Amino acid sequence: MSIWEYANPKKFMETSATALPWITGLAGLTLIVGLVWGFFFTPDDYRQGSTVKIIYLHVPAAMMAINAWIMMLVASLIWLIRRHHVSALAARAAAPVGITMTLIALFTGAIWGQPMWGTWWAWDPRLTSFLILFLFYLGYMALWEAIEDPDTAADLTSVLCLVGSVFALLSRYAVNFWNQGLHQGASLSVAPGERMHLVFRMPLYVSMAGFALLFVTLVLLRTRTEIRARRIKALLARERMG
Amino acid sequence: MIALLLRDLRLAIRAGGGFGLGLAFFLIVTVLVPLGVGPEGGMLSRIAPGILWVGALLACLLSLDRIFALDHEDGSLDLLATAPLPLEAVVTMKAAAHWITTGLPLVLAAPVLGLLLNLPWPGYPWLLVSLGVGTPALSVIGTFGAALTVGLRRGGLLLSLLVLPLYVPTLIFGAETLRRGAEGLSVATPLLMLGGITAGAVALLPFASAAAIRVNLR
Amino acid sequence: MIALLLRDLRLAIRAGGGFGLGLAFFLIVTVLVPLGVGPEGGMLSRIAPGILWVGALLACLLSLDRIFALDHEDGSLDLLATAPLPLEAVVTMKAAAHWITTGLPLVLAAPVLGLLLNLPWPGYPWLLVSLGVGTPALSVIGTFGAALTVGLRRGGLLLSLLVLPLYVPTLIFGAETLRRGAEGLSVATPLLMLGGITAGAVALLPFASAAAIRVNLR
Amino acid sequence: MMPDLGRYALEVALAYGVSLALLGALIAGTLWRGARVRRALAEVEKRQER
Amino acid sequence: MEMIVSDLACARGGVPVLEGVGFRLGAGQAVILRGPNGIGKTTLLRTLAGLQPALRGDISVPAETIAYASHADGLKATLSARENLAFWAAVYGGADVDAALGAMNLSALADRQAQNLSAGQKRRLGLARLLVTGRAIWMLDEPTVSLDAASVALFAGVVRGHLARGGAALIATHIDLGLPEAEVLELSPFRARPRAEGGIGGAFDEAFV
Amino acid sequence: MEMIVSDLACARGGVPVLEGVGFRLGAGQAVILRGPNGIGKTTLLRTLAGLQPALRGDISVPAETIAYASHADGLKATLSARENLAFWAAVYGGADVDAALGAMNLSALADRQAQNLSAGQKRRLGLARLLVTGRAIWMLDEPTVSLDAASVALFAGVVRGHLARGGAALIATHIDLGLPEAEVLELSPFRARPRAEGGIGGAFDEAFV
Ligand code: HEM
Ligand SMILES: Nc1ncnc2c1ncn2[C@@H]1O[C@H](COP(=O)(O)OP(=O)(O)OP(=O)(O)O)[C@@H](O)[C@H]1O
Ligand SMILES: Nc1ncnc2c1ncn2[C@@H]1O[C@H](COP(=O)(O)OP(=O)(O)OP(=O)(O)O)[C@@H](O)[C@H]1O
Ligand SMILES: [Mg+2]
Ligand SMILES: [Mg+2]
Repeated sequence: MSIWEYANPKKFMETSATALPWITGLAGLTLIVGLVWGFFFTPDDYRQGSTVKIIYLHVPAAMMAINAWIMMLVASLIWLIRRHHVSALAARAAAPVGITMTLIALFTGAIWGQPMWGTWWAWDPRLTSFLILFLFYLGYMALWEAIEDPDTAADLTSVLCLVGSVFALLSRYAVNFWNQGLHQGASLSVAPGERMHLVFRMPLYVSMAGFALLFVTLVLLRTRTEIRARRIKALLARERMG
Repeated sequence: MIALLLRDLRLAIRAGGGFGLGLAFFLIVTVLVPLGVGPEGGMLSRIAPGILWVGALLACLLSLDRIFALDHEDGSLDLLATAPLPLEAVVTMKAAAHWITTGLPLVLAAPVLGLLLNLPWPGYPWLLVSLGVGTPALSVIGTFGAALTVGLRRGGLLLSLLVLPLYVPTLIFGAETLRRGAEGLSVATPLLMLGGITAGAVALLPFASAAAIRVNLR
Repeated sequence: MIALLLRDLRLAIRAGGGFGLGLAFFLIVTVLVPLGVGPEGGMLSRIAPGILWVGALLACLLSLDRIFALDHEDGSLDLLATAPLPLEAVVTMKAAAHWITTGLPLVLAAPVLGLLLNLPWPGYPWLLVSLGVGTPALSVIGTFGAALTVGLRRGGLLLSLLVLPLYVPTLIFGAETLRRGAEGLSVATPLLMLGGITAGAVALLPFASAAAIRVNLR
Repeated sequence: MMPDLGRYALEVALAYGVSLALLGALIAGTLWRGARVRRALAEVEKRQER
Repeated sequence: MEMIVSDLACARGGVPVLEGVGFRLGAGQAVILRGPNGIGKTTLLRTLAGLQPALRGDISVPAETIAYASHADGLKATLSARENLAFWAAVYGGADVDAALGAMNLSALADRQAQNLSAGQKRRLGLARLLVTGRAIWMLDEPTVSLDAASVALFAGVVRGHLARGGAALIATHIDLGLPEAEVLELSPFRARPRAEGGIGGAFDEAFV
Repeated sequence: MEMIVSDLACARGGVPVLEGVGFRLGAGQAVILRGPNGIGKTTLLRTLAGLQPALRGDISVPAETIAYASHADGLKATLSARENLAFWAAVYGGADVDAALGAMNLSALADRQAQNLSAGQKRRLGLARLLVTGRAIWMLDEPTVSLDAASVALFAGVVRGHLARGGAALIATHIDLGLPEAEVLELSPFRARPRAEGGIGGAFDEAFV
């Protein structure tokens, strides 16, 4: 049995129905453990004070915002190459989740920036490229909404996702070139050269797992909804044909 | 292919073809900004490179929906798709016509608007160079956006939303080239990047645009 | 009359109605300007009032062609003109619907964009006030422009050119109010002028718009 | 048992508040649309069986 | 309520197309306009409906008594059939929407979005609008375009009902509507002559002679 | 050059509308497509012309041998009749524009802008385009809309000339074209059945059963 079997909507509906309760439970559990641990049971950082607690929202959300786009890219490619409808619908389902994650990263970052950098917003490369990612999500979702025919919409949004990914990478490089920036480096470290202490890191890992599982749960739920909506459309069209 | 380019140019020049409207929009944006920002020359000349590029970009943007919409409405696009021209050639010619009717006039008019914004003297050659190198990318990327939205009724605003994020790298490198040029710094890196983006976009995007049109005609 | 307003609002909110696109455009323009101008906070905060107003104005502008064009294309405008509503009421309701779907969201979203441009703190209340007082004028003036160009194929860019000069006084006084507010100066004079423009436009322009539509339907 | 957030209490609370609100809205939206579409599908399927 | 039109001349794009048009349309009466493409049927109906001024001539009833239905239906694609009709009912002062839907055999489709109606169903919805206007004189421009035979008969029945209630109808059409009792007005004799032959000029020509 | 279509199925908006369509169209032969509104004539022609993929089935000739004329004429309002035609001639490799204008009785109008042509003249110009394509198989979607009787006859003559030169034509129409020698293909029997009754499903439905 090949993995493509799951691209069959019927098979997908069955499998996801059995898997969903487990994934949902696990997601809820890890998310609550991670956030409660992070919020209630971590000490203050000696420089950042209690604001380190924001990291348990900010970093997982930022990660998932990027991962969601990558997932959409992969799903779009699968649709374009193998034309599995579930994969197109999964890409569509992931976009609202991804844009919410982007928003969370932006908001928590902005709130964090006020005490740390003394400003809500700076045109730092990381921040700027996230804002641009937000615009990409907006455009992608708007294109899905604007097109009547589902297959046409799937094709065009997939092409947009492909081209958009290339330009998102280019933008990332461009803004880097344009401004050196204030934002933390890409390692899990708070100060340069110094790895974040385990007390902070453990809950962060749990919380990251929680966000990832939540993403999977929501995408599964939304994909199921999209498949049903699609089926309604097909049935109604047939009804109209008489 | 040349016939298509000539036809589009001729249509743009005939009454109602919209030739010059992009230029007028560019003019108006660059006039509005000093009105909104206030007249202090020192500040104007510092923001001039950015405003000129943003203005050129918006002017380009607003003329994008003409690229395919008119041909789609009157049925020419169907006929072009069944004609013995590869669709990739059609979209390339469309982008070229858009550049000649919109991008090129913008480049030529920009120095005058630079005066209005107190662009420093060393900036003028770089204004021409950066716009000259960058606007073809704007046309090609815009053609892709127009291909995605062809057939949507009044898709103009959606088109802007789709295309603007794609314009970001061009804008950054273009404005950076111009700013460095105006300040007398070396422009090599951003100009190379700008050229690279244009070359890449011109070489690859027509395939994506043609695919989008094929899907939309289906 | 209320039925017309409600219908227009409902249409705007339904899929494809374009609600939120103006907002997205506003967001994009305010993001582009720093990308073009460069990231220095101090300069950004000085040009922020002007850019915010220019952005709001452009966002308004780009949604104008929807006001009558869709109704004209599907024939509703003919039917509305023969319905027992004075055409003046129709255009007023159209302008009101445009303001509610475009102007109001712009006003509400502006503070967030103010953050992006480092607008100084004292500016925020005046951002809301100046846009709140000024955007109705933008909608009413824009409705007049849309009435003039209804029926022209792809009149969008022409519409922009007609309307932009009419927007200049609103822009100047609006941006001036905001700039003075942000610098902690007295805003009385420009705010009064802005209010006067809005009041005058709302009171008088609907007659001109109705006349323009009557001529265009002929 | 609220931890002492020190002088950054507002920021931290705001960050958690906004994020949880956004997540809540996303989850609620997902469930709501899911329920609505499920109901609509059941209706259409029932109608077509007849 | 009798409509009397006398010596009417009307223009399109500044060029006179019809002149000397005269007819009377009494309560309970229907008149069918005929004439080749481009003779000016649409122009005449728009003039009578008050959408454009006449060059010359008299119309005895004000435009407020006329309900006009043009080539286009004025439907909003994203509103349902009932919402579309309810809007017009509200504009014209609240007639019974469900009765109108029923009369045009649209009850089953009331909650479907207009964009999902077939061309003929859209047309029927456009005609249902006439019933909620409550106006006495209907001016219809090719009302049966894209209707199949059964719908044309349904439409003829609705027009008869309107006439029986004391209304009147002026219908431009190329095909047979199944309304044999209606009078036919052939427009060809009223084609505007060039000014040189004694026809009226456009507003601008006049100044030149 | 014989066109053989077998077991063709095509869809519109994701919904199969026709299935099992088969016919052959030899050189010098014309086939007329008939069927009620909405049966899928336009869809079939677009599929054959290569504008959309078929769900199933074979078409023996490549799309490059087919000249397609849709409901719309693809004329540019601000170009003259000759300029419009010259453009298409250039795209298709330079056939004789004046001959095509003459054949459709447009020589007198060659220098008039397309926007100043009447609807019937526009249509004739659209049909003249077929003559400059030099392609063997014509696919025409309601070619005689808004043509008067004389023009219909002229058009029939042009089609006969094309057939005599070894061409072929597939014409969807509701009216009589004056081509009695053409075979008629009635599309009603090919209406796609719902999947439950053995019809083919859309690409997506299939996965659901
Ligand atoms: C609106 C503002 C902000 C945005 C959009 C933003 C965005 C991001 C992004 C995209 C990441 C990368 C996650 C990854 O690579 O996996 C990240 C990581 C991080 N951010 Fe922010 N950020 C913002 C503000 C801040 C502020 C103000 C701080 C604290 C002073 C901060 C601290 C961090 C830390 C510590 C990380 C983890 C870095 C790492 O990967 O090791 N961020 N942020
Ligand atoms: N903008 C215009 N400028 C000049 N002449 C025009 C314009 N629009 C229409 N005409 C001409 O006015 C005449 C009357 O047009 P009208 O639409 O009233 O005809 P009609 O009788 O309704 O035709 P149909 O049967 O095709 O509906 C036509 O000869 C047409 O060519
Ligand atoms: N976007 C769409 N989604 C679903 N169905 C559609 C769509 N567009 C058209 N259809 C349906 O597809 C069918 C075939 O349409 P098509 O245009 O091929 O018919 P036709 O035979 O050419 O009709 P006509 O005689 O009116 O030209 C129709 O029943 C129509 O309702
Ligand atoms: Mg007419
Ligand atoms: Mg058809």
